[in-house]
Amino acid sequence: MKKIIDSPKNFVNDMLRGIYLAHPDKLTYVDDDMHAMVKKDITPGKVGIATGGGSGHLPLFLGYIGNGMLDGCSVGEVFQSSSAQQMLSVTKAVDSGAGVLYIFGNYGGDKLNFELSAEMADMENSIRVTSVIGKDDVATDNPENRRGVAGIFFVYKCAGAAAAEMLDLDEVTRIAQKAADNVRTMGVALTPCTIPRVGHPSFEIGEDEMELGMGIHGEPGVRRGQLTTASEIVTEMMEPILKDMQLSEGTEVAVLVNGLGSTPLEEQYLAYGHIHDILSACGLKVFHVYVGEFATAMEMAGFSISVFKLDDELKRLLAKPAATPFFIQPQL
Amino acid sequence: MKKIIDSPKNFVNDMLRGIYLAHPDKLTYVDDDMHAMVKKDITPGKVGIATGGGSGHLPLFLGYIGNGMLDGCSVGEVFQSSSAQQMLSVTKAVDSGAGVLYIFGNYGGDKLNFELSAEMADMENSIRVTSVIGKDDVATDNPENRRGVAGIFFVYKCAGAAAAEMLDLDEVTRIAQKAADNVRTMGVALTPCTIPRVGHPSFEIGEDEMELGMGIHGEPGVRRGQLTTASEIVTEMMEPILKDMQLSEGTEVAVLVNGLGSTPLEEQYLAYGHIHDILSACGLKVFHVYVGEFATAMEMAGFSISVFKLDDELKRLLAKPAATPFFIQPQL
Amino acid sequence: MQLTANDFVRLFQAWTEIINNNKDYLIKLDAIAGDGDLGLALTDGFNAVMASLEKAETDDIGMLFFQAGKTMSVYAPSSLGTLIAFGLMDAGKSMKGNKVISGCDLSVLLEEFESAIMKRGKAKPGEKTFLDGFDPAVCVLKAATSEDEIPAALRSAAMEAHHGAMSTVGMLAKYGRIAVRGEDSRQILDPGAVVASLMITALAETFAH
Amino acid sequence: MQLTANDFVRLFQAWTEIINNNKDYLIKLDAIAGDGDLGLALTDGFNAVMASLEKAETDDIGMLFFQAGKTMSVYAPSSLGTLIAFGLMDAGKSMKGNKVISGCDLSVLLEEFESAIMKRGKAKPGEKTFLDGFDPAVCVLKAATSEDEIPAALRSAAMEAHHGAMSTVGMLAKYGRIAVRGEDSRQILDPGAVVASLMITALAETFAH
Ligand SMILES: Nc1ncnc2c1ncn2[C@@H]1O[C@H](COP(=O)(O)OP(=O)(O)O)[C@@H](O)[C@H]1O
Ligand SMILES: Nc1ncnc2c1ncn2[C@@H]1O[C@H](COP(=O)(O)OP(=O)(O)O)[C@@H](O)[C@H]1O
Ligand SMILES: [Mg+2]
Ligand SMILES: [Mg+2]
Ligand SMILES: [Mg+2]
Ligand SMILES: [Mg+2]
Repeated sequence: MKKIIDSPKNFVNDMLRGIYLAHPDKLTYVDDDMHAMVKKDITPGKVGIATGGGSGHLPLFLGYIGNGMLDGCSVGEVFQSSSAQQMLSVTKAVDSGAGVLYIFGNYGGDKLNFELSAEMADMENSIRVTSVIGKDDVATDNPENRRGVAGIFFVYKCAGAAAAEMLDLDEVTRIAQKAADNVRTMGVALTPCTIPRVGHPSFEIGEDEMELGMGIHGEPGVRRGQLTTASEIVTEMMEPILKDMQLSEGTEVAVLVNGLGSTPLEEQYLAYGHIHDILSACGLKVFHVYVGEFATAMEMAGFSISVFKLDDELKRLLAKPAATPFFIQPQL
Repeated sequence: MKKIIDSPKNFVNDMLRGIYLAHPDKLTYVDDDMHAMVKKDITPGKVGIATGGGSGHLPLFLGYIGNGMLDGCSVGEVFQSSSAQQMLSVTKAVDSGAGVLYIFGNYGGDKLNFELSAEMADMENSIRVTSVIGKDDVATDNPENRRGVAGIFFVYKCAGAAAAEMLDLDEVTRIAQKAADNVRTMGVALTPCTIPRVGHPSFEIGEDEMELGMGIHGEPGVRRGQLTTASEIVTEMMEPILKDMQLSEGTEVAVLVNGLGSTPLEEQYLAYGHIHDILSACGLKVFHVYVGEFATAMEMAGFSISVFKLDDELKRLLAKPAATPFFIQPQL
Repeated sequence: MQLTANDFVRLFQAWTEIINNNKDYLIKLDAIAGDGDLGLALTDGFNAVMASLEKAETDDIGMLFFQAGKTMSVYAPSSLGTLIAFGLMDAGKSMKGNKVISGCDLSVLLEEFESAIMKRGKAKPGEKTFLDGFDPAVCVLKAATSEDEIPAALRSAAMEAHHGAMSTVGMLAKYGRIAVRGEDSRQILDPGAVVASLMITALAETFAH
Repeated sequence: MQLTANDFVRLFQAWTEIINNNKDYLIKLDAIAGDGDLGLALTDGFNAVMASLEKAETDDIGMLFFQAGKTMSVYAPSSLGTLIAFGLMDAGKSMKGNKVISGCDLSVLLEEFESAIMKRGKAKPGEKTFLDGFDPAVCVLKAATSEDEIPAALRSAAMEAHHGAMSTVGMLAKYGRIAVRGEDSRQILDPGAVVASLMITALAETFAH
């Protein structure tokens, strides 16, 4: 394991410490727990948006706390949910009377803990909480079982823009759900990653192999195969996305090419060339492209493609400016 | 070699194709050569700023073309300078009468070709050209021999902001030179990287080893040693930087923690915690911190630390907004 | 059989030990089935529970379980950690105020534990989860109606739990990370069911003599 | 010895071949000394030069070299590629208008080549660069004052170039990537000096009979 760390056990705390020191004017924490991260200035009367999840995916999840995006995030250990207590701390801190929307990925630990947190918030603090769950990974057939992966970025972005417009909780929730319903992702991994406390990679993969449909925690994928050309890989990844989305000609989409950790930006852009060709051939119009690391699995090599179907409302919200310590977008 | 590519030979062209397709409203090229990249809208009367260098360092170099930063970039093959012809193409395209400033790293190929390009621009096109060379890597003792690495980001940022204020070529050059004189960088590598056309890593390094002072092209460093803790590594990296800068107590600095490619953001932030402690202990004030990938070596693991000494002028210019397809900063 | 809070502290000790001893095994199983963190989450959880029980001085069995559940929920917020936390808390609620319970009450405790997990996790036995290691043991214990049957029932519960866990090979997963793999999930042993089997084994070793 | 443009096309062919044959070797040397791309840059450069010469039909030796230099500057814009481009262009300028040159003129050509590299690169022999393989050969050829000495001089130039390249081990680098390593640079063989030695070897093989 080759990592710039001090001790596997304190990895997440040490990382959080660095984040708070680097962005003292933007991020803070509540209840004396660095894992309960909130935006420094909460807009009064705005619907609060909270997320949460395991560490090891930066800039996911906490990186999207900021103007026009999220208000808080409960941070778990590497690849592990945070606790319901931590979620509740964040919930109370980001609520300013208009209620709180939870946006999180479709994982057992997160679901159970957010559910419990929502119950406690309701019972103990009379905070109204709604939830939208990201299930964008088309590597799984059954839509209910799909993992939440990089596509959650689009849900954050649109919900965050809606909340910034001071829409109410039902409206922000409706928009977040619509965004979640309109994004699909497919990923490929070339190398594994190592949980610091485990100390060795979670799986082995040959020097000439790739794994299609791999999760962002090193969960096994749907097909182990020869590492082929970028063009073939992209074609194989786009097929289930487009099949699942059934986009009619002329539809506008946004695209997210997401590096998993050690795949260079050069390769991500190279892949985008092929994605663009496929979308164009289907008569789809690309409104905007995001390329870079948005949801990683530490040092895993590989990337994912997310396609986000736009309508006028989602497009308008996606185009709004946003600024977090990890992600900045001007008005598009 | 595990890369998402189609053919090693066309790697750079295929990557450039993806970049132009992803950012059609921001970037274009001239003289029918994708390697001669220029900003889509050149501000009339503004000093043009051009850079150039080998591929494999994204977002360096071309990623800093945009508002408040650079106007053009000539793009070489992986780790190789572009040609003087390509530089000349860019120079002509970005000049709008106020002259052109070249900012590039201290490498033989780049120096020779930029020098020739400047001569041609002067002789054939009567374009006034000045040059500022980044030499920030304190891994080398002799300041004249120092490599240009991630610290060039600060030179781009300040020079770009100065040009955006419509200062003249001499002023923009003075500011760029001052920025270059006030930045120092030190890097460490944990793994090598592979030039696609070579197909195997440029060096070998043990599972428990690191290389201090490694260049961003896999050039050997100054010390090969045991991979120790983040705290010890950061201490060893900060020492030559601070020794070389001789900063008096109370001085304001900006810091850049730069990932070389496959070192996760988590580890970079963890390292920043230690950097912050060291700077604080020296009585230095951190004005702003940049953490992320700014100058990479494809999939190399490791990171660099740059410290940028501020005065009122540099601070004001650094704080100005900038927006490129790869880097966005609001007013600080 | 008369069980006091002290006996249940011994049980938590046994659970903590068996989970710690199988940490790497659980990591390995979860690396195949899911994300490879099960051994981390549960050792964190049980170690924290043990540390808190050593400090706490309650003789109320219900409070003991409830507190253990709360600690578990904080220190092991993974899927299974959280479900076990729910199980412990509900088991605790059902025993609230009791300072001594009989061997036969054990099955009530385990039933409450199981039904909390079913309520929260929504899975049923046969769906390749923790329940497939746990439910067979509960059934055996429920069938033991007199105190002197309990030691033997505990031993056979441990056997059944083990069989139950093994029988997850072949089952189709509907819950948890492994469910994303559809039909391919059948060939994989469910790590959580193994945890259940380990917990029942430790239960039997603690009380079956 | 009467050398026409055609003979120099043969020389470029020999240069291209010897560089291609040593591509991996040069990559390896440059990976130790610098960034490992020397074999790529120079094969790209010489292959492009050969391709352009096959099309171009000039009998002007000066133009031939000048064009080769321009092509080299476009296709091999690395440090050494660019320096060789300058060398070829200046050598070309010095021979402009000549359709035939003598064996003795070779030393003039090489001197112009070398002085362009010195002018642009600012290094002198002894500073661990290309020049340390090239300069010894130029000295030998300059010393040959009659045509019949030329073949032997070419052969001994190749020997001297080889010795010169080898003698870069021990020298302190002041230019190029290797210079960043200060005193540590001494133990390393300079890749560019090896290129010079290869070029002189191919020159001798082409003209020394
Ligand atoms: N809904 C559920 N009901 C019962 N057990 C479950 C459920 N979901 C998951 N599990 C159990 O949890 C185990 C995985 O636990 P854990 O590693 O904590 O999950 P994760 O890492 O996905 O949060 C599975 O092997 C399974 O036995
Ligand atoms: N100023 C110089 N003068 C002469 N030769 C030089 C000079 N600088 C570098 N070289 C030669 O160039 C070689 C490296 O060439 P190359 O790989 O093209 O450089 P880079 O990759 O740094 O652009 C060195 O081994 C050295 O012989
Ligand atoms: Mg987990
Ligand atoms: Mg080079
Ligand atoms: Mg798990
Ligand atoms: Mg080189």
